[in-house]
Amino acid sequence: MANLTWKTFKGIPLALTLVWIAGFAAALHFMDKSVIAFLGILSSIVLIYYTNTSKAIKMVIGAAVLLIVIPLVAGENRYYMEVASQVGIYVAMALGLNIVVGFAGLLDLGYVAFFAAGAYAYAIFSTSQANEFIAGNLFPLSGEWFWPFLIVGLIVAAVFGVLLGLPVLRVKGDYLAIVTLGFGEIIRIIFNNLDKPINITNGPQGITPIPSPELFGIKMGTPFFFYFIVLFVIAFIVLANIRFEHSRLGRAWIAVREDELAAQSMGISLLNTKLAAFATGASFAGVVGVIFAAKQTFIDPTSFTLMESIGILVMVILGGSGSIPGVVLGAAFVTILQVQLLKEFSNFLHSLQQSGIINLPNQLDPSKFQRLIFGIMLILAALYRPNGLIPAKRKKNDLDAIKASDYGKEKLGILGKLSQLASGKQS
Amino acid sequence: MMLNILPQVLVDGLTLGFMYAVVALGYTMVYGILEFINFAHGEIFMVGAFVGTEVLLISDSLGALEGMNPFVALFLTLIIAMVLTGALGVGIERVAYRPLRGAPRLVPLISAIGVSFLLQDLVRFTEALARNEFYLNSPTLFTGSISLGSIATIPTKGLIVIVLAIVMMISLTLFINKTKWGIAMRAVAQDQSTASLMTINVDKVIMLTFLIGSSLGGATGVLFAQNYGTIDPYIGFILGLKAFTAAVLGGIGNLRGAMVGGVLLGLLESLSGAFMGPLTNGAFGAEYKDVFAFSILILVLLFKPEGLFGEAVKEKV
Amino acid sequence: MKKLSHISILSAVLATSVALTGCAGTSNSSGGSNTGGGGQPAQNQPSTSGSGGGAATDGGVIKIATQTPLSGNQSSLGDAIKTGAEYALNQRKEEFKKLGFDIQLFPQDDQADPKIGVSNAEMLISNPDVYGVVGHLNSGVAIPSSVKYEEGKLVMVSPANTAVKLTEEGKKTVHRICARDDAQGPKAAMYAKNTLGVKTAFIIHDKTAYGQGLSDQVKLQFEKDGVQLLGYEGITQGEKDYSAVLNQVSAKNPDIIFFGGLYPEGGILVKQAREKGYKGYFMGGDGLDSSDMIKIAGDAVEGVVFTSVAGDVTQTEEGKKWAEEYKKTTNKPLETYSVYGFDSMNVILNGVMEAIKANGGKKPTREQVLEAVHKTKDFQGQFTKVTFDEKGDNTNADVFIYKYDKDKSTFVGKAE
Amino acid sequence: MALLEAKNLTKRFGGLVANQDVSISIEKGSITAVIGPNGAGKTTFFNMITGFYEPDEGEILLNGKSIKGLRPDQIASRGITRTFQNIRLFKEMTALENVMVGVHSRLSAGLLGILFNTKRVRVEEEKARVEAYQLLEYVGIAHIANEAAGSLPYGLQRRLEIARAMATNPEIILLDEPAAGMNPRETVEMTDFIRKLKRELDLTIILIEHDMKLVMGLSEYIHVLDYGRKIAEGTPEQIRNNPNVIEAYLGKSASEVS
Repeated sequence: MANLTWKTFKGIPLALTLVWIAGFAAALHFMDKSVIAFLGILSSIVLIYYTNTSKAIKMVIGAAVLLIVIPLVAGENRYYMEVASQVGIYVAMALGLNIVVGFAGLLDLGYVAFFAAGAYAYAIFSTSQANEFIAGNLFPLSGEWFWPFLIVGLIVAAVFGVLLGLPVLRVKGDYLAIVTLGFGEIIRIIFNNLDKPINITNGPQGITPIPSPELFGIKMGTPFFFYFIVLFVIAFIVLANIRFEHSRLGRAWIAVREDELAAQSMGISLLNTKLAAFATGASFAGVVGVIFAAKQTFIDPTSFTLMESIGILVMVILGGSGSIPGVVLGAAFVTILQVQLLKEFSNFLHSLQQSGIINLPNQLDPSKFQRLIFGIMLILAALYRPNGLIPAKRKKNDLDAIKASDYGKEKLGILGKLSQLASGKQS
Repeated sequence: MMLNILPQVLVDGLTLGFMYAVVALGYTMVYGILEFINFAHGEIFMVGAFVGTEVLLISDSLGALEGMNPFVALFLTLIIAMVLTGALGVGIERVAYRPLRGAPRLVPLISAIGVSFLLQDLVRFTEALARNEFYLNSPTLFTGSISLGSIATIPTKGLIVIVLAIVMMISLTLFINKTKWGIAMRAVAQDQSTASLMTINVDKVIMLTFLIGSSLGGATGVLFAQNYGTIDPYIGFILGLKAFTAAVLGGIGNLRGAMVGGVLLGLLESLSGAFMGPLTNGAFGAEYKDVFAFSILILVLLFKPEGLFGEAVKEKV
Repeated sequence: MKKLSHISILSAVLATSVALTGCAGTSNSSGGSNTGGGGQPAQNQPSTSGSGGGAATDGGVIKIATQTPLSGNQSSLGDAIKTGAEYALNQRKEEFKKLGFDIQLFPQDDQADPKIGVSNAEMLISNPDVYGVVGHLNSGVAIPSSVKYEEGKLVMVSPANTAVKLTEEGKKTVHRICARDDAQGPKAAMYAKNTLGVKTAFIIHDKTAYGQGLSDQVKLQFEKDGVQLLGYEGITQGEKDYSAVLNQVSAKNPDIIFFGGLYPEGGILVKQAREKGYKGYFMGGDGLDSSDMIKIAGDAVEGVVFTSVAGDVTQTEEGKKWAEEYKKTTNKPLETYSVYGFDSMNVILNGVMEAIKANGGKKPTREQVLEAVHKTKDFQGQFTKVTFDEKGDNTNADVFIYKYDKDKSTFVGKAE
Repeated sequence: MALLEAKNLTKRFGGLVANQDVSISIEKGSITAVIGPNGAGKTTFFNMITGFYEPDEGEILLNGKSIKGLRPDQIASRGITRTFQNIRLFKEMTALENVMVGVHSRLSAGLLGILFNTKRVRVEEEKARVEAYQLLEYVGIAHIANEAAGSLPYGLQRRLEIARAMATNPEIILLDEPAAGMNPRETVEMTDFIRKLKRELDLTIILIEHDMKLVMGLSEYIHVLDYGRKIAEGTPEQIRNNPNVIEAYLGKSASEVS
């Protein structure tokens, strides 16, 4: 089985990883336009994950690549930074959905609604749009408000999550899928129509110009800055994911996913547990929505379609539902495939055509192939990596630490009765 | 004054609803047996529409339609489309779903989404190459209409859609309840492992399910192309979504539920599209018809989580 | 066995993806080496004399991009723009070759998705060979993408974006050759009232920025002129059954249905409306201007009136010849959008040409091209005359009225 | 006063009456068996006690207070827990984590606490881990603490399920066929273990079991269900000699013969 191959695989030697990073960094530095070098740098993160060394060293190298190497060698190329920040946006969203789908096992096809809630929260109040329904001409707000709005977006989306979740989470399984899908569509349609009777979202015309973030008077409108903002948010979301995964709540989520009945008989409230997952996942999408709005400077309801929800779901399942590194990889892979690889491929074919090497009829223009290739990739991935690119695995507890714990000196819980009863009998 | 269009609205709603219903059958059959949302089913419907339209276009250009009884032409077209889409459905199951039967529950969904994208673009490429466009316009076989006094006119093609849909549903019901294979399908839907112990060939039953579901979907595609005239490779997505909604509304896995759910959804859309605007004085217009349909779905599921006709199956403890 | 197959398949997937990246990489590095390698080839390399270069293309590569949806259900429109632009570019290849430049089309698929549009825009501005963009189809994509063009000083000429907002934000790089909604809408409404003599109207739009934007302008004018509005409804793009809304129409029986949207929906709407026995006028904007409109609507297309910003090409003998030529070369029907694409491309190419001349035959900078395009005055395109005002709108963007006969659209006249 | 009292419970599924008028009273610290032929309604009875089904009629009292209509998780936190006939572990989780899930309702960590990993949360988690490990030791499977629950052999899964149930700190534990599928040696071990639970931890135990040897040897009091009705109750000795029971198990002819 495939697992066996992973078990016998000890990891990539540290030296190789470092050489890889150095090589591609140099390549990218000297050949500004080499897509391979850029992808090589990005993929070094995966390499680091599989490197045979201690966790701390991996963290340091990973952070160095993300925070220093990439901005240094790719920072001048806006396109690379744009790709990197888009990858980041999807990674962050996929990690949010991972809590809902991966941990709690709730098939949510309307996830993008929370993304929209965050994006619209910032868009409406940071532009003059809010004057349409709030008297006093208080708006637009300046880009400095971007920072508090990260929190506002989080809260708005979380509230959305609870409000939707309360009724929705009573239905189960695939019924939940269609109900969330329905809610997602309802929200998009409402956003598309809320230009009357009161103009709140400006309907299909969308909202613009949404101000870029500002800090101490510096306008942070370029992809270079968004790269760091997104990275910061991902760090937060990854940390949250890791902490949740092995907490009281994370265990409850997984218990509910594995067996709702058994979970209930363990004293786990289904509704509260699912609501917590829904709200947490939603709130992450809300934060990312705020960033998205600021990055795009314009939003309209076409960015929040069902296809978007499906795309994020694909990232989660493809990467490995419930597996944090898997979801990160899945999101990065799909996003790079869509925004860069397929595009570069069609540009390449097109250049061949221009230079007369191949001759394709216009109907087979390579730029039209993108969805087709994506479709094939999805099928292949499902067939050959059904558990995801990096399957989820529960962390093993350190038994020695448990045995050595101070709390182990006396019997806990129900076993506390052992000593009570024993002493009771003696006396 | 708006009430005078009510009969017409109902007729239109029924026509749409019956198409939803037949496509919903495909979703519900597969779901009943594999507990899996066959996301690509909408695309099979779309392929059926293209196959049917191509058959008609080609025979038209060969002059074969000239003088042919339109019912015969429609019948032949339906047969060809059903055979091809049935085979397509079986092929998809074999290649993209069967290897995934032991996989985590959501993985076949990914595969299905992939198939869905693939089919959309394959059809688009084929049509673009063959005809230089991918919007096809179907030759109209039936042009007349039947007037019900002054209250409504039913176009003949709409009536044919309704009648054929009912015929398909009745035959399917008979097949499921009366034939050996139909009973085997029900057995597999109830309990796969027990059924296989009873020497039922589960693989064959699943194949049969895809064959029937897909050919029904394909046939609906032909009817759709006849009724609305224009098709493109993306019609499967929207209609599939609605049909799936209908299947859930009626109680997924339940054939009767799919039929009722489909018709109900069609009526709801038609009614809300026609009356919501005038009733709210323009504040909430026809653009809210999907909101209305989905809200009804959610309401139904809240009070009857297993859908209108679904059996309240308590999980075995 | 199982293990083996897993590994082999994995390696196959890996191999393909490596191959993919490989291709992608070569594409760009080869693009680079064409121009002599390195980031800004033009500056590094002294150009040969401007005019007498013959067939040599050592002046460098100049790429003009198109950004339109090439996949998805709006791709036929996007493709028309691209094909038109490509046709224009190919016609002038020789002309530029003589100056020592190799002009190339750089077509991008924005998938009608603002996100993709913006990331494409980033790619375009970070590629120093790209000197201009023809695009987009959707204003929702054009507005955020133009923010990026503005930052990269990359001139954009839109063939199709009619949203008022696009040129109202003071972006210097943004230009369009088509009329704005606030020109087209009122003129369409006035034509309906004054010439067609309608008293009651029902407006349907497709809930997109274009469709609703246009419909809102029409509605305003109708209200001003005292035409009674019997309904204002939205429909969902991509659906094929619009009987629900049309039943409302038949109940109210307006003198005219105005549809703000594109021909795939417009064609179906008029067809289904006629089937329901609607006898009044059916009118739309330039979104209905497509040969596919006739195919979709069938016989019902007869009498459909629409406004357009393009004059009729086939009015003149020369234009007819051009149209034939176009159809023969591209193997595509002539669409208004391809015509807009054609003219937009020529506006940019003219700008590039001016800039090259002004720069003494050397490869110009983007700013120079932008300046040149911005100054475009009385440029006679194949279909429309182009003079840009300060905002980048075309002052000559007249509105014309057309009407469909059974199998073609005929020019009615200029809308006043 | 009885610890748990089920009064006149009736549950219907459509036309089928799964339980009719069943009254059972359980004393604190006792081991009680509910037996009956297949389909007699034993598991339905368990499901009503643990809140998975709501009785159509009747009343359930725990310490004299009604728990009817409460959700399963609420009943679990009031001290009634159970195992399942067809073992229901959280298969992907390790054995230790499975038991830690049982501790859930006695922990208090909320979203923010977990996010900021406060001292209280860390202490609480460590205690939960230690407690779970102690439970594994108690049921004798501490050596597989880090194995995925789904990969364990059947016998260990049974024990793990009991350890998980014990982690909820229950007063009453309902065991649904604890020895099903076990060989004779394992059955004896299970019998001893259940006795130990009562003796050492003062647990009240209710069990459903088909293995008559186990039932007769272990339980202090037995209730017999047949076709959803209670047909007999009493000590093992009384049940052994009850003609109704023999008839239910062996058919009418058998009772006539004896």
